[in-house]
Amino acid sequence: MSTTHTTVAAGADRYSLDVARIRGDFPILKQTMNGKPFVYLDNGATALKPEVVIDAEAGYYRELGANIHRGVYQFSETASALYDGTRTKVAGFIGAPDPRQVIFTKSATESVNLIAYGWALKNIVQGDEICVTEIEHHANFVPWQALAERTGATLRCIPLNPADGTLDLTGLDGLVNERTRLVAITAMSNVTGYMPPVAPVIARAKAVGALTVVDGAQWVSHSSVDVKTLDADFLVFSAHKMCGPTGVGVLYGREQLLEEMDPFLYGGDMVLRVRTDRTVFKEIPDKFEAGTPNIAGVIGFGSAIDYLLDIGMDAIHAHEQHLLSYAVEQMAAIDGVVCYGPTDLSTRGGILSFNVADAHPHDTGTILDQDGIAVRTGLHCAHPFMHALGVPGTTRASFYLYNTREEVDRLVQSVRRVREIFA
Amino acid sequence: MSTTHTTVAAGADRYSLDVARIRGDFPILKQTMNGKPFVYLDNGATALKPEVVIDAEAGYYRELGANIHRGVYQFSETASALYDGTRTKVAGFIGAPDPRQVIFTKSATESVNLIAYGWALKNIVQGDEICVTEIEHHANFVPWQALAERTGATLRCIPLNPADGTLDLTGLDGLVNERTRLVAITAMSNVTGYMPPVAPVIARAKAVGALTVVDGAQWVSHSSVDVKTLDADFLVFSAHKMCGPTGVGVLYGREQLLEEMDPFLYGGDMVLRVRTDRTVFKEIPDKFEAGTPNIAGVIGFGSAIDYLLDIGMDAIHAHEQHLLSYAVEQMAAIDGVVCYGPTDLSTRGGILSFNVADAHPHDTGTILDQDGIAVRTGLHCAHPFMHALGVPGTTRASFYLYNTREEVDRLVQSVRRVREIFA
Amino acid sequence: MSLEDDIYKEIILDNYRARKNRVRLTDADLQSEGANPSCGDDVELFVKLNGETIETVTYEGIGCSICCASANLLCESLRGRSLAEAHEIIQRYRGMLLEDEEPDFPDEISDLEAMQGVKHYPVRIKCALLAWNTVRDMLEQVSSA
Amino acid sequence: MSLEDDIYKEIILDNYRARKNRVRLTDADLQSEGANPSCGDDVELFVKLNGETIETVTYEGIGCSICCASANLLCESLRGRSLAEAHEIIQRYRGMLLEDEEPDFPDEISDLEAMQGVKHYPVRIKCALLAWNTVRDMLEQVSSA
Ligand SMILES: Cc1ncc(COP(=O)(O)O)c(C=O)c1O
Ligand SMILES: Cc1ncc(COP(=O)(O)O)c(C=O)c1O
Repeated sequence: MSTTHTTVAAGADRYSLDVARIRGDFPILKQTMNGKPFVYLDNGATALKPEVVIDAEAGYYRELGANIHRGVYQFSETASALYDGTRTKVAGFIGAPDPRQVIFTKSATESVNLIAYGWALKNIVQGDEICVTEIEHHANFVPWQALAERTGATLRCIPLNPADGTLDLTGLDGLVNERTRLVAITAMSNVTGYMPPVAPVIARAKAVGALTVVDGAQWVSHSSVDVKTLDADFLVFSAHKMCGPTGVGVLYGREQLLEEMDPFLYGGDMVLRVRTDRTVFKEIPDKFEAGTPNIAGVIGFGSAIDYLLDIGMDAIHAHEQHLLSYAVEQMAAIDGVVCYGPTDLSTRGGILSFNVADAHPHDTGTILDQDGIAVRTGLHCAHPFMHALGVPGTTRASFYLYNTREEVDRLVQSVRRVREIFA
Repeated sequence: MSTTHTTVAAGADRYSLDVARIRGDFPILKQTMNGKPFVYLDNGATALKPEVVIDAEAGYYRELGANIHRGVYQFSETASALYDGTRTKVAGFIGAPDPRQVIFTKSATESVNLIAYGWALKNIVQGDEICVTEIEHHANFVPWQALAERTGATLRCIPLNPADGTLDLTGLDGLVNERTRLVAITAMSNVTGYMPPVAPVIARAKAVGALTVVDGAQWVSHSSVDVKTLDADFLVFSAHKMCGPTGVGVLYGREQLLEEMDPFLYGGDMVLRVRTDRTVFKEIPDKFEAGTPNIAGVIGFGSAIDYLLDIGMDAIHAHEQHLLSYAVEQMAAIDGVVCYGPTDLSTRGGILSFNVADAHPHDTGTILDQDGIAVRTGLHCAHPFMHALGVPGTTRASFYLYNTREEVDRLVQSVRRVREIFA
Repeated sequence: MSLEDDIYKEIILDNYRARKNRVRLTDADLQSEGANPSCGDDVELFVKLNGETIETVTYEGIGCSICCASANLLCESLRGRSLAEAHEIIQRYRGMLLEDEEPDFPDEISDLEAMQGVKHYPVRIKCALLAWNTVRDMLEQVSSA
Repeated sequence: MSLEDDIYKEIILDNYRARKNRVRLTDADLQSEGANPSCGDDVELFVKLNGETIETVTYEGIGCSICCASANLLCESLRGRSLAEAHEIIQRYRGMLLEDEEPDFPDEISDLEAMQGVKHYPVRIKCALLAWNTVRDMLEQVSSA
């Protein structure tokens, strides 16, 4: 054991990132929680924000303040340019051919619902099928379940293989068949960090003429993404999980599809001409952005993207993989700890779900909290997944660019304490 | 002329607010625009933010950072308490009996759409009628128009009386009749500041068993509001128009109605139990708040409410009325300027729409911009209203607690320049 | 304030691990489920009545140590009590956790005082109340019926 | 840089006020509407062709001074031109406003250069382009047909 341990410890030199410098960018990392230096391992829930992002939001309020796409005055014009500039940045970040394919919503959750109301409600009828997977976050599960119920369509579910934590694709051709109109799949599980093979699922969906919705809420924040390679019809994600502000989500869509779709929210700024008897809607993306958007949030999101690009998504991914393998190895050395998810760590992002023998995840969470460590415990908005795993919940540690091996050590130490209390 | 002018100038002493102190709370008021001290008269579009609100948002990112309603650790718990604390503050602000009647959305626009999808889409059928008014903002018009089209219902419209700028209620009993299922009306026009008599409209709606939706986007930010007195089924408004952050809206609803309604957005945090074959939703307000909300925004909104309450909504309203009557009087003295809206200023909030002879509003806006004055020009997301007025747009100056008589003077001076250029 | 002194003391851990009351009653007069969706606690309670007396109470389900320990203590404390006594005990238990009241339980159920430390962990109070709120609602139905 | 020197000069205000070209053609070969929803500019253009030549162009609608002046100048500049010449003028006009190109119009339509000052008011550029983009799209249809 000690040999392995030494090898990995030496690996600290191999950080793909300048973590010390990065940590300086995040003011909250100077905090203590319950009297201990704050260790934030709940990145799967939301990421911390660097100073530049906080400043960009505050800067909008301090220096511009104006609403967008409406005023003829200078501050409004500048605010509009910054808002739309983020759209261009997001398009670049995910390799979208045209910024107009990027729709701002309030969350990944709203983005999925936009597809459900704007496309599916109109196009899916009784007898049709919708296919999801058992490892989805509720955000990419419940909207489809509700839609199936509303339309009389049938919901099918690609199952988990509980033995190895991967998706069981053996029945794919039956689950996605000529009745299937839409296939929804996550690109990275928020429970285990598992990145299922979306390519064969998308290929099969295309073969039967079904639309594809990819949940990138975890994936986009942790990997280099190219929507052209992905070749899905829709991709959804949230700014707050990628160092951006809360209250901003993204819907990326295929251009023609977005153009054909009905609007979702109706109101100001999405119409060209309104009379009491008829209304002409604007083109994309305006058609989908009714009302005053989260202007400060979108502007802050632009800074988050600059920040992440400056560091490099591949380097971030490598860093997380490094922490993940270190953590997996350390946890394996603790008697009574069970880790979930595929053992092939190359198929995973930096998320580690585990349980400590007799201790309920909630108890583990409380003990870690007392040690200053923030993790998520419970069902992770993925009830079907947990049900398939057959566990009452897990404790989840999830890593991001600012986390260190020392923080993993503190996690491990605290987990040992859980083990002792519940021995 | 000079007499009147003197009298009114002396009125500066009669400010109901300590405007000098208030101005110090808004960092943006120190800015210049186009080289001139910034005069912000576009409050109808969005309000400026005081330092305390900017700090509350930034403080969440700097000191808590965590997602809400999910973690067992301290920072998440504190963030949840702040988030839900704003709900209690909002309930208090509008006199709602129970905080659970306050649903956070992303905007007033989303709030209206929530009612349309969550209640109306299920309950309104062909042959039913929906009644709106001709003076609505698109946010409270287009969703109902779209819904009528989708369901086969008929859209009726309480007309403007173009002669005096009021609503013409003479035909009310016919427009709201036993086929009417829903009546949507604004409590304050964003074009003229006119506050139509909603009481008789709500009373008539109740008499025929129709639900009532009141658009408070302008009203709530500028007046003392009590939903018990209002007695409407729903009230919608936006944080950003009342010194709060962008990206936060409110839906207030009657408790029983909210409980009976279908959810709107589906996803995480709004479900009690999800299985592949059935799902149990949470109670209100959670049922309507799927996904990660705009946590920073809602927390900042809490500070905005504290800030406004501290100053007092009645004092703010009085201040705006003071500025409005001063502005109306000054503008009346400029040859060729036409002002819109009822002449009885007691029926109006602090909004003044006008046109300058031959100058198109867009030209007026540009000239004002060059003088450092921010106003809104154009159709104000109220095409049916503008159409009924028969104008190609207006220039709109809208006041808030930090505006001064000196700023009105600068507006008037600049409008004189417009007049000269387009003489 | 240490975890082991406050909430992870022997008495709580013992009640967490106890199996005796963790059983489905097939002949229950009352039966009801309670859940805390944020943490996944989910317990079902079974009550067998004999006139105005609670003959037995059991529970089943999944939950954290606080949730299960409090459920087990509930079963131990309410067994054999009259509805009125049960009501009184439930009130005191809630008062101890929610109103900071000094606990003052009959000697034979003074183990309930062990739950007092949960007060210092606001996130966990709802765990300590789940079974108790569920049973309160169940018994209220009988009283009002 | 003053407003009166840049955009509110005599030549623009005259073109704004001019009524001659502000008329509906009932026998138009081409007809199309363009709108800037953010400011309410909304113009309709009418083109009468004679083979490859633009016999006349007129417009109708509502718009600001920049929008209407540019529409009037458009009518004056394109009347009697071949489609190829029109294309060339439109290109130069757009280049002047969008690419900062030196304007270089034939003498008889050098009034177009008056629009150059709009460049300094980015919000207004779309006003100066509305009619021109609309007519460009209309003419492209004929060329490609
Ligand atoms: C009267 C009125 N209703 C509704 C809205 C829509 O508000 P929001 O854009 O915040 O959704 C506005 C704001 O423009 C308004 O003035
Ligand atoms: C995989 C996955 N999908 C969707 C979501 C929903 O994201 P949001 O809450 O930002 O809408 C989350 C975040 O919890 C997630 O982890």
